[in-house]
Amino acid sequence: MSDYILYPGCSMEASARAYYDSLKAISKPLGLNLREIEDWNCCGATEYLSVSKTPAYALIARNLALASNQANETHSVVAPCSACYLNLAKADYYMREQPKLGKTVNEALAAGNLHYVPGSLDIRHLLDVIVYDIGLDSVEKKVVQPLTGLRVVPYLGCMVPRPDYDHHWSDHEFPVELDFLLKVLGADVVDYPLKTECCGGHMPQISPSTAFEMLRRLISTADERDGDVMVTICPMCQLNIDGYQGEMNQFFGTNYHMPILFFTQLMGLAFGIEPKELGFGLELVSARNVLDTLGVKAPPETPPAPPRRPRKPEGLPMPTPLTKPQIEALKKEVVK
Amino acid sequence: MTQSFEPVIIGFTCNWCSYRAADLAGTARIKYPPNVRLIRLMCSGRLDPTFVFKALANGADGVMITGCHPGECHYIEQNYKALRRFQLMRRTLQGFGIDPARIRLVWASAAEGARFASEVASFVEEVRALGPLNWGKNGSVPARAAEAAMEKEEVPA
Amino acid sequence: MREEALKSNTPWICVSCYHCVVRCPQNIHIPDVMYTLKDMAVQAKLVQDSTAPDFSQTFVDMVEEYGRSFEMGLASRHYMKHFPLRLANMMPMGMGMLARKRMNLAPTRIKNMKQLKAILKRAKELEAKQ
Amino acid sequence: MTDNIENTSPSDAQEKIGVYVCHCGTNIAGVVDVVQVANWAAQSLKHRGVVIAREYKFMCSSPGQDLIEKDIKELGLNRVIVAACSPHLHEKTFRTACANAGLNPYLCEMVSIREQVSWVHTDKVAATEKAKAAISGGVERVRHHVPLQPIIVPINPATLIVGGGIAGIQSALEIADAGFHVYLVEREPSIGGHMAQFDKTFPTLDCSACILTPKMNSVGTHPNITLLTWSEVEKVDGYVGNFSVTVRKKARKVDEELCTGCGICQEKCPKKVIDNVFEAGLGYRKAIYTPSPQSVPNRPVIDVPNCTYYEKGTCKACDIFCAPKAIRFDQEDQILTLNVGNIILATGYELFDARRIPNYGYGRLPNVFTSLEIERLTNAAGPTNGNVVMRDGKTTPKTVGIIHCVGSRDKNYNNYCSVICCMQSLKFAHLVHERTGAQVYNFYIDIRAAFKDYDEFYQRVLDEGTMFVRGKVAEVTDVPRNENERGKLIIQVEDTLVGKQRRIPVDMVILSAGLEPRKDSKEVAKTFGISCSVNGWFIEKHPKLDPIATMTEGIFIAGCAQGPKDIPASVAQGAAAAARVLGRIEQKEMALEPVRASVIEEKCSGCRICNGLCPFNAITFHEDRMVTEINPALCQGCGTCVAACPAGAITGTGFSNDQIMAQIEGLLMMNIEPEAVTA
Repeated sequence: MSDYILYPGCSMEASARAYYDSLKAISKPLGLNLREIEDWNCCGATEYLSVSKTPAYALIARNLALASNQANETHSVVAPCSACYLNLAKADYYMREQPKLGKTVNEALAAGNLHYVPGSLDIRHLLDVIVYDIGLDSVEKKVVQPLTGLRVVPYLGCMVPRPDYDHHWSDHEFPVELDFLLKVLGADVVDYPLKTECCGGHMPQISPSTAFEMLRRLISTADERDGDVMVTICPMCQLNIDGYQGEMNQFFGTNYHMPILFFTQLMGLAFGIEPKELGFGLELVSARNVLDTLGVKAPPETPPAPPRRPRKPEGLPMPTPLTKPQIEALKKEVVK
Repeated sequence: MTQSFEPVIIGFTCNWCSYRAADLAGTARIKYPPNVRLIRLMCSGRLDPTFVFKALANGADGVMITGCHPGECHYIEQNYKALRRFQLMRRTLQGFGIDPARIRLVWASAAEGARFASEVASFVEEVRALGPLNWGKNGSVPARAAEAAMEKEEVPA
Repeated sequence: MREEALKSNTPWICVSCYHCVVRCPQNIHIPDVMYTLKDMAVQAKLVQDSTAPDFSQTFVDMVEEYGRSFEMGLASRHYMKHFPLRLANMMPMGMGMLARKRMNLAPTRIKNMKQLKAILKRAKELEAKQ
Repeated sequence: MTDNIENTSPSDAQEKIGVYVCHCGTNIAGVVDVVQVANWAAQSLKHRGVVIAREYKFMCSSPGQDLIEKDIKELGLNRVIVAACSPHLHEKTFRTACANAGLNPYLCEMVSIREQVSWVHTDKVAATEKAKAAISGGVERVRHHVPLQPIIVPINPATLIVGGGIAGIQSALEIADAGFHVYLVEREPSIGGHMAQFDKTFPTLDCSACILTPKMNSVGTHPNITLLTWSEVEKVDGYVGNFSVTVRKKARKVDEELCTGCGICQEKCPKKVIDNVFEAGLGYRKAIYTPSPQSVPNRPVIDVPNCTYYEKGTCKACDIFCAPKAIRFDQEDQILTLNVGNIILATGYELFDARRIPNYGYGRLPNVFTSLEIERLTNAAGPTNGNVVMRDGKTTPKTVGIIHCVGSRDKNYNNYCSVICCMQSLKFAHLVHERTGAQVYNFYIDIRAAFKDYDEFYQRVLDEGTMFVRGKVAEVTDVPRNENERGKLIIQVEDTLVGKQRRIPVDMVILSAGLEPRKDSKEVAKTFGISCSVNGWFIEKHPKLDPIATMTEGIFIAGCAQGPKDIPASVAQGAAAAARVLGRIEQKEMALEPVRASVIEEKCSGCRICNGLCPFNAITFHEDRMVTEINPALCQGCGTCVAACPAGAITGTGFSNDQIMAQIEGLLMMNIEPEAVTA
């Protein structure tokens, strides 16, 4: 049993219920013991920082303070929502790096008899925890229903791999963690070059046309590369691509149907958990096709979907991609 | 005395890096306060802690020890020894009831004239803030005692 | 120049995707610059025609009221004000969200609202001091 | 207040010290009141052995030196203080002057009042006081000086050159042609280095092979050159004039004597391997191979990890077809010991790994190439016989984008400029356009085309119709936003001259990757006892006045190992290093500073604290007598052991405890006494 303090974030209880449900469903087989922060509050998303600094950090720091009070054997706070993850990490990082800010924020916290020692918690994203703490091997062991033949588009959005204050990720723009995880689940992972492009964030509320163009790029590319389903690690991304896909189609007169699920939902499926426990059906762009693809017990002879770019054996050889340790090694060189 | 306190600082430099940094500061005409008086050693590893206590005991208000950046020592690794001795000296100074901030260790490569100058400037200000040391004069700790104490100290390497 | 910068809507368009941070050859943290510009613009009351400041403000109000974000309230209030015409197109989505209970009709409120309010109050005082 | 220094340290008569204060024109006199300083020295330092103090416009001039020599002869001076510039400039000058007058040169001490006083201070009074303090320190120090003899070491005329690139080749030929022996050690199976991989060289576009191959051959055939390819230096002992170097000659598995270089083995070898070194990963070689047909020596090596025989125990195709029976599957590595007097390091560079910038897509997008790959593509002897084609091996690109400064001038990777990329990119622009007629775009931050005929070449490329976009490329993507971007690589960039974002669709992207130090440069530096910059480039003795020597006597550097540079610069530096070495060899011996540590056995308590301190293994402990001894030949004079000896049993000539203690006292007498009086 690995213990973590959980910061769910507002959307997990509303727009991203499917994420929360599926997380609860898979945490048992994964041996994840998640304890919610008592009486946590909103992290302020990207909005509060836009209005004023100190209160925004104080808002975030309240959660950190509450969490550190709860911290006993574990000091790891896991956040499934990327905006929350970023904000918690950001507050912790800047309170560490700028003692002055740390002091001011703690003065504010004092008004609520709270205090947070910067750096005393380890802020992690759920995917990070699953891939690096639990480990792909133990995940693989739990797979009973491999996602064979399912063309999955891995989509992380921007705020988890960037700016990556504490170097948790293999890369800022093309991290491999989600791909590896999905491969382990038996899915046919699409090489998706936009995996860390922005979904538009609050754009649909601010400048719809801009937002729709951003969504179009993401969805059309996923579609062109014959993805059956997009899978994300971020409630905001899911909401935008799922919720606004219809409006986007209207806007461009297109007719895309690209369902988007949370990676935890696919993990659940692969673990053989009932779809309804995993919050299937909560998406607006129906992901039935996913279930259909898998519902049919994939017999071994079903040919896996053809690779998108058939590589001819002749021609000039390609350089081999860097492995994680190589990347780490190279990074260390630059880090002074 | 009414006029503002001008600290006297003894600076130990390494022949290969920091002494050349000082030369470079000169040729580049980079200005720094005249409070520092330099002594050339072949290597920061040559710095016998006794020198530092001698300097303080004889009226210096601060001592600046300079050497090559870690990994760039002309004698491969002797600056690391200087680093360790520096820690020892700080401890010993505390033992004498002297603020260890009165000695500063600075890495300056032969190319870092500007850095050398700015380090001197900031150190002079720091020592000025600490005020005069007057060690071994008005009978606080006699200079010899300091040296004697040092000789007893086993110098680690 | 200052006014020009603070009136600009660039910072409000920024979705803080942090691409600039990891690509900047000079390691400049551009999103933080953007946030600071936004804060300053708000302080200086120089924010110009952009729905973003409003959205941010509405969001903040909700959070300060309940301690949690309240999408339903936020969405309805915001769209009514800025995109009344879009509501028609939005209906299917809104309905869908409600039907699937992905949007709560009533806000959730944290238990210790008193504490949070106190903290934010102190924080604002401190902010004002700077 | 300062002259009030009666009854300080006991005056002692046996020293007769002369103090000489230099004006250095106005360089010193402009800030320091030299006349006052001289008078003060004459008056106030009398009781400390100063018998004469003079100031003069230029002490370093011959009349200046004559002053000193005259005084030594007439006043019988036995110590000399020259307060002038940095000892690194004129110490030699004044020591020679003393020697000419029959005084041991090491009884002369310089005090720097220019670099350390007049040039860095503005307050004239304070500067003058500081100058006095410095002289006071110097006087106290010099009283403790003792006559020393320089250490004379013979120079072994043989030279070791590490690295067989163009720089190393140049050095080797210069020295060998002068009639002295050279050992040239190269890690790869053949010499030639990166230059051998190129097709054309900027700015003249003459063929690289045509100008390099003759040089390579004369190295291979030169009677004075022992060529050790497929070999690496493992250990370096000794010091200037007398290094003993351990070299591992890796097993070629081929008898170099018997082999005729006919090449049949490479023909018959069934195992194809991607050549990541010479062909930059674009081409194939066999498991037994020479990097190229022009290889020197023209002797193949067996790539053991890839050879079928070592894998399965069968095959032996090479052995079967080898007429002279030169294949030696059982050949072992050889360890050679070379005795040389000087060493030249020309270990070159490595290309920046473009996969580290994922948004440029190298390794992910097939048609993104690195500069070295393009060198091979354009090379007539390369994998495509000089046809510039895309990764599929046949299609000719219609539009090509060349991205400059890849991994250079970027705090995320290397903050330095790699110097050659601009010119190399211009070269590619020309070659690609010439071979394919493609439209070429250059994306640059600044064009740096300094040096002879370089900017002319830039103009020429401009005239050829190459497009130049000023801006750092944000990303290279294969995600189209509209129809005419479909199937292309799109280069997203801000055109900073227009102030607009642009998306330029191209067929092929060339990343002009920067230069990096060899991955193992820091270990190499450690092996040879020289130092590396933070980036990993070898540090030269002086950035301007001595970019060839290192801080370590007898070890010189040439080519890109010292920092990014192009071929002409590498050749020049290689030749320069050779000239330096030849100078040394001609002198047959050289004098070293007699700065050495030695143990006074009577005092040594045998505590062994010093034993672990010497990085040069100069310290040995005699179990029988329970005392430590220092080998003066190995001692480099850092003095760390002197400082560490708790018994004070180790003395360091030139920098003895007495001398430094005295200097400290001297420096501080100035300010301590007056207060003592008031106290």
